[in-house]
Amino acid sequence: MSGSLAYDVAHLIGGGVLLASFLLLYQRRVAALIGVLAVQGALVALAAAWQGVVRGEAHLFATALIAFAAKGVLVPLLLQRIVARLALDRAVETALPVGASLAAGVALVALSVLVMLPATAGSAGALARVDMVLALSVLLLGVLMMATRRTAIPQVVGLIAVENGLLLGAVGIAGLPLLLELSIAALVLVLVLVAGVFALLMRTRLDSLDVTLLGRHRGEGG
Amino acid sequence: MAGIVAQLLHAALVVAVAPLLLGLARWLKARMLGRAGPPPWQPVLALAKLVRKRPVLAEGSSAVTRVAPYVAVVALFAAALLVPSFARGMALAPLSDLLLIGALLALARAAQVLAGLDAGTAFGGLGAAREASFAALAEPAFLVAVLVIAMLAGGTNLEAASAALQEGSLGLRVSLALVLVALVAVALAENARIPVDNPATHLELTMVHEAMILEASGRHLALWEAAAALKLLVWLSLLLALFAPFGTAGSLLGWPGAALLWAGKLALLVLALSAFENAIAKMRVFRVPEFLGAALLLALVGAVLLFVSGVLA
Amino acid sequence: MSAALALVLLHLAGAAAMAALGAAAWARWANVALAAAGLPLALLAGPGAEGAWLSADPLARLLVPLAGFVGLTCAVYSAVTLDAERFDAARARLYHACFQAFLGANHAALLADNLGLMWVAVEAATIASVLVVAIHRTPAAIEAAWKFFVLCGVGIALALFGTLLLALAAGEATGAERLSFAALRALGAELDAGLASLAFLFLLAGYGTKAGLVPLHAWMPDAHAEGPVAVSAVLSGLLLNTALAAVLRAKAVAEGVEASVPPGALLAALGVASVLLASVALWRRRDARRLFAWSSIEQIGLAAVAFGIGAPLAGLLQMAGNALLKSAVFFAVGQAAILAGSQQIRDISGLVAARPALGWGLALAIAGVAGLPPFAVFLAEVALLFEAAARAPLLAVTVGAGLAVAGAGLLRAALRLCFGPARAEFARPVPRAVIVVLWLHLALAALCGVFAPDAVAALFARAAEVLR
Amino acid sequence: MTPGFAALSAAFLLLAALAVASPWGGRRAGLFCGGVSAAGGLAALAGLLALGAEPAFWRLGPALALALDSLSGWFLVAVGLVVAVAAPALAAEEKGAGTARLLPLPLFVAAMLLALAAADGLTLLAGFEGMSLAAAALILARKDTAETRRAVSLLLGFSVAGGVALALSVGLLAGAAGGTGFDAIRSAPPEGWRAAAVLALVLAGAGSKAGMLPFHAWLPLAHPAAPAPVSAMMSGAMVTVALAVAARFLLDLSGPAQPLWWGAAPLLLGAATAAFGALRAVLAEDIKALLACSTIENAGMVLAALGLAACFRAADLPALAGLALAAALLHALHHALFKALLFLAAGAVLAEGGSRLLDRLGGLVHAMPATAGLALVGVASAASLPLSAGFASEWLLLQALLAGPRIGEVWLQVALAVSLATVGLAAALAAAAMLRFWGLVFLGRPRAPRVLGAREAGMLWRGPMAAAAGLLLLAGVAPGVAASGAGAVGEWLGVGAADGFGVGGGSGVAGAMLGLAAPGAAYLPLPVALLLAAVAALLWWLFRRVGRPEPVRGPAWGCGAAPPPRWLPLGDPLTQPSAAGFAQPLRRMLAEPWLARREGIVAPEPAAPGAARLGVSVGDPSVAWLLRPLGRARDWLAARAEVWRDWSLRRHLGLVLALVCALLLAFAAAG
Repeated sequence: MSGSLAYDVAHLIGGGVLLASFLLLYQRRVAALIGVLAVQGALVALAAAWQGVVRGEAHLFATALIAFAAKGVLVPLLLQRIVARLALDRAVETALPVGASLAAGVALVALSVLVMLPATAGSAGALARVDMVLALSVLLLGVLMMATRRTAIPQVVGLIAVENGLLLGAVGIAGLPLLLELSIAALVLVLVLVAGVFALLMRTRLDSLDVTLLGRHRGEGG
Repeated sequence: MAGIVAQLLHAALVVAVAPLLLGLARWLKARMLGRAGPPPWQPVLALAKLVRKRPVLAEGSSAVTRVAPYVAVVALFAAALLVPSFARGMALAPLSDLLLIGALLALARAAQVLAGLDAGTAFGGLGAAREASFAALAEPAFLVAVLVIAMLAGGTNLEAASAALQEGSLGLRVSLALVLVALVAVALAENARIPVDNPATHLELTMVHEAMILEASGRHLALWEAAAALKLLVWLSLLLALFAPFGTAGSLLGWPGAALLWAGKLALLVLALSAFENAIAKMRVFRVPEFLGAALLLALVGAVLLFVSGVLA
Repeated sequence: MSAALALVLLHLAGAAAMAALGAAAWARWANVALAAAGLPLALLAGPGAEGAWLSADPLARLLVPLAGFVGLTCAVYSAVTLDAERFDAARARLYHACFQAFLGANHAALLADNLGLMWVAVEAATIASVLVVAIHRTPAAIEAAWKFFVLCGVGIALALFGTLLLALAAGEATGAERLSFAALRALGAELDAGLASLAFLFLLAGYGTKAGLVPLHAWMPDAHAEGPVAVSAVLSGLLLNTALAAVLRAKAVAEGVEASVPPGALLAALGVASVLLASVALWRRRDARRLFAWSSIEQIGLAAVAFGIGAPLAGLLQMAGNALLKSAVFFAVGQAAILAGSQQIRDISGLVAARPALGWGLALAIAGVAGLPPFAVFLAEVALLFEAAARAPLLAVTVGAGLAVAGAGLLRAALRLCFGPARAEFARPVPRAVIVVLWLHLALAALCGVFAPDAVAALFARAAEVLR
Repeated sequence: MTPGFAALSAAFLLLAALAVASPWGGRRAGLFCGGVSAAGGLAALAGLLALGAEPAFWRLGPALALALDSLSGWFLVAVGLVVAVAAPALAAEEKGAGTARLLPLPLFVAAMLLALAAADGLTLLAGFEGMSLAAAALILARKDTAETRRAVSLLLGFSVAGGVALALSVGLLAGAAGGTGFDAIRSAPPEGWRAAAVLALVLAGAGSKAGMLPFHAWLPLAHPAAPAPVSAMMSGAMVTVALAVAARFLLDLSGPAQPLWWGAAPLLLGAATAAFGALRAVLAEDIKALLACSTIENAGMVLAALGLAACFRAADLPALAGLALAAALLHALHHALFKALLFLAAGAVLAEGGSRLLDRLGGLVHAMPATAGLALVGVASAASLPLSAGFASEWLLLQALLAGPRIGEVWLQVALAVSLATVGLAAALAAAAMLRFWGLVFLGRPRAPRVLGAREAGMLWRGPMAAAAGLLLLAGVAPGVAASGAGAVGEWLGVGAADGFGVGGGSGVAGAMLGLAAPGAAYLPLPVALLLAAVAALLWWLFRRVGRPEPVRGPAWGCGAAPPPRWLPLGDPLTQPSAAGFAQPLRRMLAEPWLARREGIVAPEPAAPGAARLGVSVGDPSVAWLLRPLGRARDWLAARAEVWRDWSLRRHLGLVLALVCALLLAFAAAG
């Protein structure tokens, strides 16, 4: 493959993941939210696979497979089951209006470009630099999503989006020991399991997943 | 040797002059008001009578009532001995220190305050409280006055200060005048004279000095009266030693003349005191702080004038 | 197989065993046995072979034995007071498994030479402690655990990104050397300056959340107050020190390069913020364990300031002192809460009158945490004030003011908790083990403090060299 | 192993042994207190041996370093004597209680000795804060009531703040010197803003422990909360340690070349503290609070004397600097002794008379003549009556102040005149307070039936009091002895010239008669004593010749007061001089602006039969102007922190995001 094609495809997939993050911010309904998350997971797995193709490292394919299985399939299914079983309210309550959160997202991307490009000026090729910029953007967008959603499930989705950004970044760096990627994937699974447990508990105890309601139950009163 | 003789003569003179001063003051005040008044030596007669009478002690009183008068007289008599009168270089000259004299006065006052409290009567406590309060207000003025004198004479030894002031090398200074007024005010407060306290009255609510010796009788009362007389003598001779030291004899020959001059100066001072007391009424108790506060300010102004004039520079 | 690896594997195996047999009656003593077995290994853990993933550098040789000891005493305490927690079989298994998992992960994090492995270990320790905090399933416990999970999840993600950047900054070094702390320190100036200092920012934000530095501290007070007491002691004693150690390793690497944003200043800034906020927030606390959680925030803030202005000895003394004294305080407060049936300060008083050994132990521990001699925290705070006054007087005055306010607040709490007329509910006997453990901690804190023998002082000095 | 070090380490070992043995001491409180007293004696011996000797230096493990030089030697003598005198009395107070409760006592004494003999900043602070912690533990171990808890929280709060201030000042000094050891600090004295900051912090740190204005509010509450012998050690020894620390920083560590304001600040603050403390002592109604306020007054005087010594050294008048230093050292020693004596007397009165309030005592001289006599020796010293120890150090301080204007600066001369007036006012008020204390407690008629049951204090009270009184009489009549010791300290500090006016003990007439000399003045107590004895003999001879009829007893005259009614056998207390009554003139004259005086008549409702009551209250301005505003500011900040704490999880996540963005922006900006 010529260098430019590899770069273009990777750039395309990375752009796709970033777009998915923006879509996550845009969603109003929980089901759609989980769908977009699944797409983002798949795209990240694709990016890993493409990196494997470009650099010819076998373990990247294994990572792509695990990522796809975890983030593309398993996580959305678990979340769907949790949402269905606990009959949660369908709408996503936002603390910040959607327009404003999108604008904030753009600002965050600009910030990560402003920061990451000069920082990575000295090191490896254009591919790694683009990947790092995208990774940072997806990470910041994920945290923005957690900070602007009131209910538990969107916050967990935000957290998983952050993990996706990290995986995208990790995949971009050549020569990272496999252990790290495996652990990232594994820990995502554990995160979701734990989140599920919480959702179950909150549901049985508090009849709603509104995180702000939790505040009243904090120890030592309001 | 001459110093010891001069000291003994001074002691005899003090014993003789002290009671007469009070009598003279009372007699002069009476004469000025057109009354005959008791003769000047009346206090001597009173002391002689009281000394032989049997003292009556209050039931609750302790040994303090019996010991305090002796302590007061001893302290004041020692103070009187330390203040030079007619001769220089008396035996006790190295001991005569302004602060020590102030302390001996304080010792006498402490004895009197404790004696006042001993019987446990209301007026004893009242007098003691006022005496201690006035002393607290008079002390700062006295110390700043001592500061001015110490700066002019180079130390607080009364003999040296009196000699330095006698030579007049320092000339008439405004600071000394201010300090004189301040010390006069302190003297009036200490000796319970008219503006601060009325020595002749027995009106309970106004008296300070008398209230403390209310329970005293017999020889104890005699001692308290002697103490009051001695205190007046100490203050007057202190004022003379500092502000009118002229005529103090340097050598043996000049002693008789100097002694007479000293007695004359004392009489003049008592006359001034009597005139002043007749001219002014007693102050309310809670105006005394302003009176003594003014004395302190005058002394401070005197000190600041001295600093500014840089006599030491 | 090096002692370090054996230690970690022992605890992980223990966790697996506990997951199966945790509910047995003897499980609590097995837990103690495992922790006891770990202690000699912790003491023996030495520098690993070249390129080994687990090796104890001087910093770890100070913190691992400390963690081992505090872990052992926490195990003993939890064994003795387990009945008060009223766990059913499932929860007992979960509790013991997480306890052992936490110990293993914590030791792994301290001993890890590879920063990636350190990240995984810190993440595992977090997950273990989140599960234990939520074990009581009361609304307050759930809220605390949820906040703990979400905030630390974000923190861990930021730390991971920082680790990635560090790997990128290592450039052409291949394989495990990319993230080996020793190798990165050796590279020093050859690291890519921009990336390394950017990586430090993320590592500070990430591990700073775990260490409870203000403004990332929101989860800590509630997490401390809701789980079983052994968790609070473990959180204060072990997890905070491990997180701060991770930040210090990142700072050591970042200081190798000529960084655009000075790492020391950033760490000191967060430290000062922690000291000031904690010193004020202490005064309004009504719950005893939250009060001492805020005191932990203040102590870690002080350590951060010490490391920030370049006084590593003071910082290490602060960490050791806090670990020993704070866990002693939690043991005593936990026992008092069990007797009183509530954690509110107004329900606990007159301890000295009712149970003198427990009361005086708690009073001395709180006085030690407030910075009174002869304990290690006093030595640390005085050394910090000396260095700060010499280097940055304004900072010193601010930190001094925070210290005074916090000290006064803690001592007021000590007077309320420990003194006053005896109360009936404290008449019941206290297990002897709690008293022994409490006074053992006080003795050790004094041993690291004013009465430190030369060997202990040397240990601290060598550890400080690593962070110079 | 210099002899001084041997004695000091023996003292430390003995204290350590006592501390270790105390839990198993069983009922032997007497033996235990005796041991502590012996340790105090050893410390005093170590101090004596160190005076004038070559300073010696040792390390005690990696953390602590000790040094025994003349300055620490002098204060070791003072503290050692107080502990030696006060400790046995604690056995009387304990009356066979277990020694476990007394565990903090040896730690308290050891911490004080550590603070005095410290050779570096850390050891000083370990001792400085250690003694507060031990004192707090000692108070709470003995009596745990709301009042003692409040006193202890104030004590610990101020000591933590003071410790922080001292640590900062050592840090500032060490910054220039490159090490916190005192030898290193001495080589690099501070200048400019650093010197000003060090002075402010030292005055705040050591001053607050000594009760200096405006950090004195805790002292009249904390010292009375302890049992009397412990109060004696707190007021006598702990305050002396604070003054030693102040002297260490003011004169020793900061080097000779400090400017004039370096001494002027402690001088003015000390004088103001003295007057304020004496005024509060006059108004106090609880005997132990009265003595605590008197401690504030005397600490103020010592601080003023130290400031004056620094001023003279700055104006390079070494002889006068030696005079002022001698005044400070002597007054610190004499105050330690007479305060210990007075607190023991107060303890005996409390034990026998059953109350600490002046209005519930009175007439105790009949039941407790020995205690009254010994207390009178202490009162004489505290009121600085002639021939007393207090007067000797007072005389030196006044002579130093009188010699003050020899410094050329006019502003300082005016300040000296004002502080002379203030010190004079303080001395006179102290005399009034002490006479009020002794008069109302021992003289007059009992004001409460409980007092009738009083018996003479036990041997364990009178023994220590007699020892202290003996020392005071010795120091009063022969101050030259102590003055020569102070001269040795001056020589080591490079403050006084050995031969000059300096300290009279050495040279000329004063030396021969163990008196005190000053520029142009001398105080020779022995000849004055002989003079007074001669006059007394003369008077006694006069009255023997005249004949002294035996006095007869009768009802008190009191200007015709009626005999007391049957149901008030002791006479109506209202007709007795009362504590508030004695203080009323001064309260009205001086307390108006300073102490927020309030006097109000509480009249009953129209038909109610109750009597109208005169409500008199005096407030401490430092509480109103310093402690309350600080408390309000802290609560305001705490409220702000509470608002932040109650943020939802979402807002905290926003905060994390904001922090990360801020860091990134900073990174981008720094490029």
